[in-house]
Amino acid sequence: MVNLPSEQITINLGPQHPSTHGVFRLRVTLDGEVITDVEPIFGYLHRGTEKLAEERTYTQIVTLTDRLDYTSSMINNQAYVLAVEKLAGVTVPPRGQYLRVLTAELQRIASHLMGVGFFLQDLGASGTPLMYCFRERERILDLFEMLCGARVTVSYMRPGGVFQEPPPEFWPAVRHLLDTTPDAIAELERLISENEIVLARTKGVGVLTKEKAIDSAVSGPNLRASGVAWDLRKADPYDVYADMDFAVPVGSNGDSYDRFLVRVMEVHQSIRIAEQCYRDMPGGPVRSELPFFFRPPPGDAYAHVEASKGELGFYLVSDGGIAPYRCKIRSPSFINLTVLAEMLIGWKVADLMVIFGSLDVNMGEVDR
Amino acid sequence: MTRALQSAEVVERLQGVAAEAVSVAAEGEVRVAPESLVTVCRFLKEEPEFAMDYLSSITGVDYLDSFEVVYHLTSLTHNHSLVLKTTLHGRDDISAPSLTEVWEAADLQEREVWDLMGVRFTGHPNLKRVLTWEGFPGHPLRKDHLGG
Amino acid sequence: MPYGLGIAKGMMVTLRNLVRKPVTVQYPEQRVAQHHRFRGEDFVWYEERCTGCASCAKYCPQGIIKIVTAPSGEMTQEGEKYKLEVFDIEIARCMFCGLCVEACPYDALHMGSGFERARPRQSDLVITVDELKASAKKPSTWFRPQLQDRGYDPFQPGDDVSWQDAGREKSVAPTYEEMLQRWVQGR
Amino acid sequence: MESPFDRNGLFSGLYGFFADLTPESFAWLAYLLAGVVVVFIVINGVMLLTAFETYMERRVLGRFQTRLGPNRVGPFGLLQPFADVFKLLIKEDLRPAMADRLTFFLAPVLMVAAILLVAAVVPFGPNTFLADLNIGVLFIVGIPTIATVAMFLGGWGSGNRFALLGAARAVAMLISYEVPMIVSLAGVLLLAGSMSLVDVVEAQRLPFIVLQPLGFFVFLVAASAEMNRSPFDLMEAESELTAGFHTEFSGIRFGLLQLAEFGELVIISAVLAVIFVSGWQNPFVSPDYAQWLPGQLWFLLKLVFFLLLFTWIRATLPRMRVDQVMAFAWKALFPLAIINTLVTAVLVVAWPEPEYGQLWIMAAINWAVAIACLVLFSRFLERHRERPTASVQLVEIPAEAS
Repeated sequence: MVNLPSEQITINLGPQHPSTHGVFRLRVTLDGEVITDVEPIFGYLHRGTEKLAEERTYTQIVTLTDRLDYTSSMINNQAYVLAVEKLAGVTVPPRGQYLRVLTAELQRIASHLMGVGFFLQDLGASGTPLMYCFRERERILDLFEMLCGARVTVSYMRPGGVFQEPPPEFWPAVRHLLDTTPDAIAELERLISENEIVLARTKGVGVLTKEKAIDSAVSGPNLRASGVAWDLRKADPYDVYADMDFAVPVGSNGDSYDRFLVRVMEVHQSIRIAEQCYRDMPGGPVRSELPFFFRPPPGDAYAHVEASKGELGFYLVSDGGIAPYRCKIRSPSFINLTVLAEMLIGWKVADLMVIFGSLDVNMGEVDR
Repeated sequence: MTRALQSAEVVERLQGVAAEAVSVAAEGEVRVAPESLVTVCRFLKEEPEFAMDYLSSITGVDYLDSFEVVYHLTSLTHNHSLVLKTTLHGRDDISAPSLTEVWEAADLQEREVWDLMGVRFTGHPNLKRVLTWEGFPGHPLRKDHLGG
Repeated sequence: MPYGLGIAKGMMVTLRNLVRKPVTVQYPEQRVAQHHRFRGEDFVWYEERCTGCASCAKYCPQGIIKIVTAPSGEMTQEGEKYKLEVFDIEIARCMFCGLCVEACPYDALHMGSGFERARPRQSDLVITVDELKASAKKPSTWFRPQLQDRGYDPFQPGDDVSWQDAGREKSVAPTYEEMLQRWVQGR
Repeated sequence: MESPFDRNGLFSGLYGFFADLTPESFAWLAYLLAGVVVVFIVINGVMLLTAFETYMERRVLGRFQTRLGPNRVGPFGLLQPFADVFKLLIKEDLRPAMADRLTFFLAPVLMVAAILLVAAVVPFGPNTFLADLNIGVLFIVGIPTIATVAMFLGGWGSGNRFALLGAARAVAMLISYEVPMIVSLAGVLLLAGSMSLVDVVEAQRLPFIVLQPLGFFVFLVAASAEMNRSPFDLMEAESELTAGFHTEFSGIRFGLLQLAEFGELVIISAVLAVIFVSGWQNPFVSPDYAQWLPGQLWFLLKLVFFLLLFTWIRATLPRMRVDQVMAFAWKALFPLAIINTLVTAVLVVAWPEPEYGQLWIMAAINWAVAIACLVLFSRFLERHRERPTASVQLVEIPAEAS
C-alpha cells in the first residue's frame, strides 16, 4: 500500500452554522472525517447579565433571567426568585408555589420538546420531528400568553410568589393540554425512538461515563442518562416538589440515545406533575406582599433548581441595598460543555452534531 | 432535602489536614486559606464521610479590598452540601490554586472567574478567557471595571 | 424485532400527519387569537389619571421611559396636578416586561396589545406624549384585573376604555357615602 | 424511405414530416431537424417536470410536516419554481477568491448535462422517446456517474473545506452504490433478455416489482443514495457540512445544481417506473388486455407515485453516517443484489419461456426469498436484543423530607 502524504484540516464550525444552537464556535481539527482535536469557543452571546444584575433591583432582575435560557424562562424565573426568597426570608403562599411548579413543568415540556426536536434535526431528519415538537410547544406557549401576556420572555414570577392570578380560561386550557399532549408525545416516540437509523446514529455514540459526568459536574438529563439518579426536585425539593409523586428516568449507557430518551420520558413525568398541580391547586393568594424596592439583610444565599438543562443556581450576595451586590448564575449549559471536547475526540464530523445536540445546551445560558 | 453540613464539625474534622487554614465562616460555610485549598478539597472529596464528589459552582466576589472565591460542594452520595470560601487579598495579580486536578468541573468555571473577575488560578492547564475575547481590557465583573 | 419495523412505524406516523390539518397560520390575512393579557407595544396612557410621579420610569429595568413634568397650576386644591411635558417610551429598547404597568399606582399606564410597530429607523421607535394622548384606548388586561373582571377584550372593535373605567378604585375604593359614614358621622 | 428508428413513433413521424419537406439528397437534414425537435421536447419536458417536482415536493413535504408549503406565487403557488429561478437568475454570481475558476464553472454545467443525457433513453410512453439504445440500461446507470465527477469538481474547486468534505463523501459513497445498483438490475435483464429499455417494458407481462421485490428494493435504496436523497444526503448534510459540495455556489449556478439534483430525482423515478412497474403499460392487467388509459398517462402516474414515495422517505428518515452508509452498501445491499441475481438466474434457466401462470410461481419464489433475506439480515444486523428503549428506566426516588 502506498503511503500518500496527508494532512489534517481545521474547520470552524460556527459561529454561523446551521446546527450550533445559537452562536457557538467549534474549532475542529479533522483527520479525514475523524475529529482529532476540538476547541470550543464561547462568548458570542455574552450580554453581561451578572453585571447588569448588580445595577438592577431584585424585582427587575426577573426580567433578565428570562433571557438566560430563552427556552425555559419560567424555570429561570423560579430559580432566581427562590434565591431572593432565601436571601430575604420571604415565604410564598401555597397557591403561588403550586402555580410555579405547574408553569415550570409546562416549561420543561416545552424546553425538552425543543431540545429533542433540534437533536433530531441535527441527525438530519428534514424538519419533520422538529415541526411536530414545535407544534406541541406552541400550545404551551399559548398557555403562557394567557397566563402572563408573553410567550417566551414570560417574567411571570416575582419574589414572594407569582405576579398574578391566572385568568379563569387558563384552567380549561391546561386541562385540554394535559389531555392531549401525551398522545402527541407518543406519536413522536413512534416516529423516532425505534427508528433503526436513529438507533445506529445514537446508540453508543458519545458515551459519557458516570464517573466522568459527576467529576465534571454535568447536570440534568445528561447526568441522569449516565446512570446517576440525581434530580434536584427529589434530592433538594423546592416549592412543592416534595408533595409531588413522580419518577426519575435514569439511563444506563450514557450515550446520545439515552440522553434523548431521558428527555422524552421526563416529558411524561412533567405531565404527571402538572396533572397533580392541576388537581391539588389550593386557593388563596398567589403572592405575598413585598415592596418593589426591598432590602434583604446583608448576607449571601445560593438556591438551585432542576432546570430543563440541569442544575440552575443563583448565588446572590446582598449588601443590604436594593440591588444585589453580586449575582452569580450557575448555568447548567455552560458547565455541561466542560465534557464536550473529550466526548467528541475520535468521533466523526457527523457525530459531532449528534453529540453536541444530545447535550442540549442553550447558548443564551452558556454566554449569559 | 440536601443537608447543609455543620461547619463546626467540618472544621473539626479538617484539623488533621490543615489545622490553621480552616475556620467557620457561617452556618454551612467554611473559610479556607488559599494555600491549603487543594489539600482540603482533596480530603473532602476522598474522605468517605464527606464524599464531596460534585463541585456545583465556583463564584468570584469582589469586596473591593479583597476577593472571595466561593465553592459550592455537593455530595451526590450522601446528599449533603458545603460552601467553601477563600479570601484573596489585594487587587492586582491575585491568584488562587486551581482545583482542576481535584474536579474536572473546575476547568471552565475557573476560566470564567479568571475572565470576568481576574482571579488567576495557578496550575490551571488552559487558563484563557472564555466569555470575552483575548485582549479584552480588564475584567468586567470587578467593581472598578471602567471606573464604575 | 425485525429490521426496518421502526422505520415502517415512523413512515406510518408521517403518513397520518399528511392528512392532518396544517397548523400554518397565513399571517397577514389570518391571525392567531391573542389573549387579552398580551403584553404589546402600543402603550395606553390616560392623561387624566397620570400624576407624573414617574414610578414607571423608576421601575423600568431598561430605563427607557423619560418623563419631564412641570407645575400646571391646575387642581391646586388637591395638591396641584403636574403637567407632563415629556413622556417618551423608547420601545426600541423595551422588553415588554410590564414592570412599569405593575408600578403605576393610579392605573394610568397600561400595556397595549399590538406588535406590528416595525420601523426602518430606531429613532422612530419612540412613543411620545402626543402619540400616547392620541392613541386608541385599548389597554391590555395585563396586571389590570379590573378590566379582565368586566369581560373586556381589547380585540373587540369599539370597546375603548375611558379613563374613568380604567382604574381599579371603582370596585375597591369606598364611595363618598361610605367615607362620610365612617369618618364623619361615625365619630 | 424507411426510418432508421422503427419503433420510435415520435421520431419517425417527425422524420417523415421533415423528409417530405426536404429534397431526397438532404435526408440528413431531415434527420437532424427531427432530432433537434425531439431533443427540444425531451429537454423541456424534463425541465418542466423538474420544476413541477420541486413545487410538489415542497408542498407535500409541507403537508407531511403539517405545514402548508409555498402557496403564494400564482394559483396554489404553482408559479413558485419560476419565481425561484427568476430570483436565482438576478442574484449576483459570486465566486470565492480561493476557488478554481475552471472546475468551479464547469461543475454545474456538467452535472445538468449528465442528467439530461440520461433522459435521452428513457421511454416516456409508447413511441415517445428520443432514442432506443440497445444498451439503455447500462447507459442509465453509467451516465449519472458523470454527475459524481461534477460534484467532486464543484467541491474541490470551491476552495472550501466543507465543500471538500462533501465532495470526498460524494465520491466515496456514489462509487460504492454504483455496484449494488448495477447488480440489482441484472435480474431484470435476465428476465427481459435485453438491455433496451423499450424491450424491458415490453417484456413486463407482470410488472417486475412483483417478480423482483429484492431487486426493486436494492435499486430503490441505491438510487436514492445515487441522487443523494435522504437518508443518504451526506454530501450536502446541512446540519454537519452547512451545504456540502455546493456551499459556495450562489445565483444561477446554485440553481443549476438544484436543477440537476431534482432532475436526477425525476429521471430516476422515471427509470424506476420503466424498469419495475412496466413503464407505459397498465400495471394491473396483463398487456394483452385493455390498457384503460393512454400509455403516457400511465407513465406519468407511476412517475408521480415514485416522486411522492421519495418525498415520503425524505419526510420521515434522518440521515445516516458516512461509514454506516458504506457498510450498508457493501454488507447489506450488495449481498442482497447477488442473491437476487442468483435466484433469478436459476428461475430463468428453469423456465426459459414462462407462461403467465409460471410467472406468478416465479414471483412467489422471489417474494419468499426476499422475506427470508429480510428476516436473516434482521438477525444479522440486530445489535440490541432487547427493546432499544429499555436502556432508560424510570426510578422511583423517595422525596426526602424537607
